[in-house]
Amino acid sequence: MSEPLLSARGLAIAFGGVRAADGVDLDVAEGEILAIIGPNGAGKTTFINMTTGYLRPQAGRILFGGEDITGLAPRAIVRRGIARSFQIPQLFAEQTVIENVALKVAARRGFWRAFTPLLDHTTASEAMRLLEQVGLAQLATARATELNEGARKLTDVAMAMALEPRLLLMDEPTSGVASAEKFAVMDTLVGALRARRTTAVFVEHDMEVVERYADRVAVWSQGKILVAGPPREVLADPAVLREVIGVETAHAGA
Amino acid sequence: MLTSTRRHVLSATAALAVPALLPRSAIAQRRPSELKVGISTFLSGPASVFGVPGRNAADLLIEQMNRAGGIGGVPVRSIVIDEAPGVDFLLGECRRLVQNEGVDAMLASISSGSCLAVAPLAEQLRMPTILWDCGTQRIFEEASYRYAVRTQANAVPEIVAPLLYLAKVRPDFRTLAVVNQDYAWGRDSWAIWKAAMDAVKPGVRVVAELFPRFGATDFSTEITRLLALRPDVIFSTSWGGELDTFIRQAAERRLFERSTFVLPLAESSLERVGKTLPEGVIVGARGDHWFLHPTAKDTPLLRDFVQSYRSRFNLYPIYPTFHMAQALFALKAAYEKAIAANGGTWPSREQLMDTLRGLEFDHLTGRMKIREDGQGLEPMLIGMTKHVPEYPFPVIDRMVLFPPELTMNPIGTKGLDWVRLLTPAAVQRAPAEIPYRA
Amino acid sequence: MMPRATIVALLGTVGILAAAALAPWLKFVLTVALAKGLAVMGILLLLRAGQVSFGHALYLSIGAYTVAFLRPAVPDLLVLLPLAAAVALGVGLVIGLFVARYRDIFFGMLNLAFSMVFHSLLEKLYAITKGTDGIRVFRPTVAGFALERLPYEWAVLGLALLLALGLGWLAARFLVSPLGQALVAIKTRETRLEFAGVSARRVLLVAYAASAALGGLAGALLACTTLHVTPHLAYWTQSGELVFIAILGGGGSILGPYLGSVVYELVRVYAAAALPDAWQMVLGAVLLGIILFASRGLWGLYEDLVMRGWRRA
Amino acid sequence: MALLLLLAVLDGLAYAAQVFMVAVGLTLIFGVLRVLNVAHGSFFAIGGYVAASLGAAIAAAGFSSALALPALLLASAIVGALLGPLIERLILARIYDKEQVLQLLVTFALFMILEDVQKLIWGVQPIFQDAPVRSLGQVAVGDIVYTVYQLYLLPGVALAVLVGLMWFLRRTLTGRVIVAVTEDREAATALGIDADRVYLFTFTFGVALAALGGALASPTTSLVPGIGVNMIVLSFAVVATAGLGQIEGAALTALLIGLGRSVAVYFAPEFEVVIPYLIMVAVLLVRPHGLFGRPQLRRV
Repeated sequence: MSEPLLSARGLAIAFGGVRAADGVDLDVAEGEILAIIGPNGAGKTTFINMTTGYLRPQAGRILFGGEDITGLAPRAIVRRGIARSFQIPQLFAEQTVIENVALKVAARRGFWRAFTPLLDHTTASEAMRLLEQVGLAQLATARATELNEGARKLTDVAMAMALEPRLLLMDEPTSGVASAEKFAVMDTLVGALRARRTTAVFVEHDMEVVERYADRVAVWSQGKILVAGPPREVLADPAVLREVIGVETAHAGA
Repeated sequence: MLTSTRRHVLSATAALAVPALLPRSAIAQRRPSELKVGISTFLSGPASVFGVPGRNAADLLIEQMNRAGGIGGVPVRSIVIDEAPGVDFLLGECRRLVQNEGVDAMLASISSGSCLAVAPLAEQLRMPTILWDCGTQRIFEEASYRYAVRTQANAVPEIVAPLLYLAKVRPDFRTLAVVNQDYAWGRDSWAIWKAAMDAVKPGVRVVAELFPRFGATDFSTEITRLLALRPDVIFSTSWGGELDTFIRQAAERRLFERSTFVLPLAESSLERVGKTLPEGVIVGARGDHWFLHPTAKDTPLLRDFVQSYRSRFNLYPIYPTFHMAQALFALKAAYEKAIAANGGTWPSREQLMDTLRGLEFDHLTGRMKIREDGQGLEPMLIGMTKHVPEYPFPVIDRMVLFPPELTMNPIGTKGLDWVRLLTPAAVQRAPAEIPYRA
Repeated sequence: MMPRATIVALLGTVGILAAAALAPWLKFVLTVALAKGLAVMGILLLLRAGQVSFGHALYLSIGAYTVAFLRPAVPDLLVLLPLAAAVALGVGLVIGLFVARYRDIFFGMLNLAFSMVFHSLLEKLYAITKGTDGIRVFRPTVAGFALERLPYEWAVLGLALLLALGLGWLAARFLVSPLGQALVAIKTRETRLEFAGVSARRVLLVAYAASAALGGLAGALLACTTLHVTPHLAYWTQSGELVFIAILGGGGSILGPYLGSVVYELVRVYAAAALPDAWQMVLGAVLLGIILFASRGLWGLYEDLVMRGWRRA
Repeated sequence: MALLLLLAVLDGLAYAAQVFMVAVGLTLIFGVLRVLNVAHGSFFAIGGYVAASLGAAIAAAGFSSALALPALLLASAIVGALLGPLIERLILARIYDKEQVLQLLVTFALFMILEDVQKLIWGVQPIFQDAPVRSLGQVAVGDIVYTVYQLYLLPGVALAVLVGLMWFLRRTLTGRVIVAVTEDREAATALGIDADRVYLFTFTFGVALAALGGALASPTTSLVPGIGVNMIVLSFAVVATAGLGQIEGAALTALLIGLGRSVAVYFAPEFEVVIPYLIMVAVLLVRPHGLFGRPQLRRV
């Protein structure tokens, strides 16, 4: 087996008394799409936050492409090729959709231009291409605040993809999206990822989505990885059913 | 599209029309129907303590003047502007007065910074300008102006006179502390005092140089220092609210019992601080004026002025009101002298300025002269506080009127250099003391 | 959008020139207004990032005192102005390295602190600066020509206009560039910028240095207009005035600062003429009215009134 | 030398008390409303003027000068009760949803208006009403005379205000609601706290505290036009140094400024003016969110 793209070893972090991560080991192979599932508050988002440099793990190491990126600043990690999207997308509210994406394109291609428009020909056409890939081309000139939740999620992902990351971390890409839309959103999204051969990790609560789109699933429970493997196997595991999905379904029903 | 463009043009014209109505040039050799005088003074901020009494005096005197036929038969009208917002605003306002209101003369400014900025502008605009209250000696020492004169003395005599007085009444003092406001006047006046003191009374030790921030409201730390240091003399050229505060706080903590105070501007605070200011404090008035001036207090001119000023503003006049009077009296005297010399025709600006230079004129407390360089020469009234039953505040006793020859540097010299040439003998040349008379 | 702004800018230019020709005293007031407009444009850059500097009078006074100190050695206006801007830029870079780490009240107050320290230096170093009396600036030459008062005044006004137009055009381009757009991003969600691999601190530093240079240039123009500089230029009320004008004009367009600045100076002049004892109250009431009833400033008001009419036409 | 240091400390404490009284109201208002209130200086000045007028009225009516002290409190209550609700309801409440800079500028506009209002009501002549100081007499430390008012009363009142405020904020329901809003406005509103009432109350209280600062200063200093201007910058510096809305931070900052200033006056008078700013820069260099400020959680 070739060396994993991302490799976490012994990650630990606690908030107050809560151990969000307590010795987590997790590998992500180049090109795969990995889903992380687990009960609410288990520490899944914390994993993304640690990997992107927003939180510093109290113990353990994170290797990316063989390089130790533990505790680097978010900016430095982004430059190494890790991008993320957010559970609640907070777009740059005063700007249009295409400007939001173009900012990220510019961040990659050469940001320190002071007197040429952000939306110059190359930046604008690349941003537009990204929007086409996520199916938002017709909303390009809408203000970020005017979008519905699905479009906001997709914009957020398009922004992350604009950085042309080797690894994309997505925090609940379908939460808040109307259930009628969720497969359409995921189809576009995963299609775009596959087209770009981008490695991706996404945190998800919706088992249908996980089953349909993930290559592999890791179950996060009580600060540890309970089990990891192909969706069919993992989702059939009785321990997982009890620990995670049982809680999940009960929760969702409430 | 067409309509909207027209609307643009219209609104632009409307914006232009307002100022366009205003300008008119006034270089009148003909006798004007009205003599417009622009006055810049502090109407806001802490220095309005002086600025507003100055403006009030102008209002009162101009009314009186107009009742008596104005200047050369022409009624006078004043336009007052506030110098508080700073030099850029003041210069804009001066231009407005000159180029738009068409004033015939300017009476400029209390702040020395304002005067230093206005005098060159007066030159450029050929605007007859009387510097009516600012004190810096730099103006006529560093440049010569055709269109600006000053109708009062300057910082040099204002500081030298109290020094000579102190050396005369307390020849034995050995230590001194200074508490001045931290701005140009505070620094300037201390530089003059120090240089003059080293010449007149060498060997005095300066035990503290305190320059509390301009606008300070609390001097308790400074007062503690002074109480501990026990200097023979405490010198302060502070003024306005800060001087009042300093006097009150010093009195409450019995600082006056330990040191002799020299307060060259305290005449303007006497009524406000009342008898909190003890007897025996050396005070000055920035010139030859006080509402109980020893030689002029029974003249009808001063008596009537004090009476009408009091009845209108409910306060005794203080030095800025006298300075304003000097400026207005000088203006009137110069116009009338120039008209007479002109055979009755109205003088040009240049004739007016030529007449002002070398002019001798009467004012509320006597007669004074404007020197050839534009600098006014007036005696300095210095004295000592005394409590009397007639007034609820201290009066000035043991007054000495220092003549300009003794305290003012001659034309062509710099004040700060000149005071270094003073000798101890200067103290002996001081005129005799005049006691307070009820 | 852009061509309309250009039309308005050109109309404004013509208006200013016509007003200065018809009413000579306005020439001075308008030159001062344009100079301040330059500094306000710097404030606007920072406002885009949601940051308010309460100390930009520092750069105004640095520019002005640079002119005052260098005038004896460097006689020409066209050399003095870039020199002043360069000095302010240098100081802005150094202070910017420090203050760009801070946000909101801390950003504002640190700027205030630096300007107040400089203000007291100007007053304290009496031997060098002449304290509050200030320094007289002799009329500089313009491109080698020693001009008389009138042509000189026209030259400075013309230069101020050219600078306002040229730098306004540059600033407008800056605002739509990636850096300019990133400023807006700092205001809405700074950490997101970090997750794009862009240093928010460095973006802010660029804007800060630019605003410092604009402030210095404005101060130099003021010094060359008033021909007398005093420490009052560094006092915090001057900084407040710049922010005041920025809000009055409105942040929606690069023309806002100039519109605000011209209106501010004119309101002040007319208020002072009508009510010499209460002009502050008039200015305060105007600002209060603008914020309460037209919070996008005069430019916003203009857009609402005129542009809407335009669209209808 | 020991005596000198003691004197420096006494002076510093007395000055710190004044600084604290000037800044505490602003700190409170800023903590809750997040409005940097430029008009604070006006409230300070008006408090002083009203106190002086009351004092003069008491003296004119021939009442005992012992009444002069409670008159100071009454003055601040009057100013707070009159101006606080008026300004909060009529002006500030309309702009809470706008950008912070607009809120700040509104108070700047208010400051300009009030500055001229003071001039119209009280004129430009310095006003001095020192009956409260005189009624308390003097006390000597070594051979240095202090006024009881300055040495005991001012620091005493400042301490009382500090302790009282801490008790109020920690132990009373209203106080804890205020703290909750200071710490997390959104969360507090989500919990169903009526933010409007909290704002109204806090602003009024803050205005009264500013007025109290002015009233307490009025017996020791001349009230002149522009007296509020100087207070504004000083209290801004205190708020930033202290950390957002931190009353204890304001007290500690005031203490630092007071002691720093008196040490400067004793040993390096040239630096006196810049002491508050040097302290602020130094503190923010080490603690970027102020002495007692906590970094607000960066939101992603």
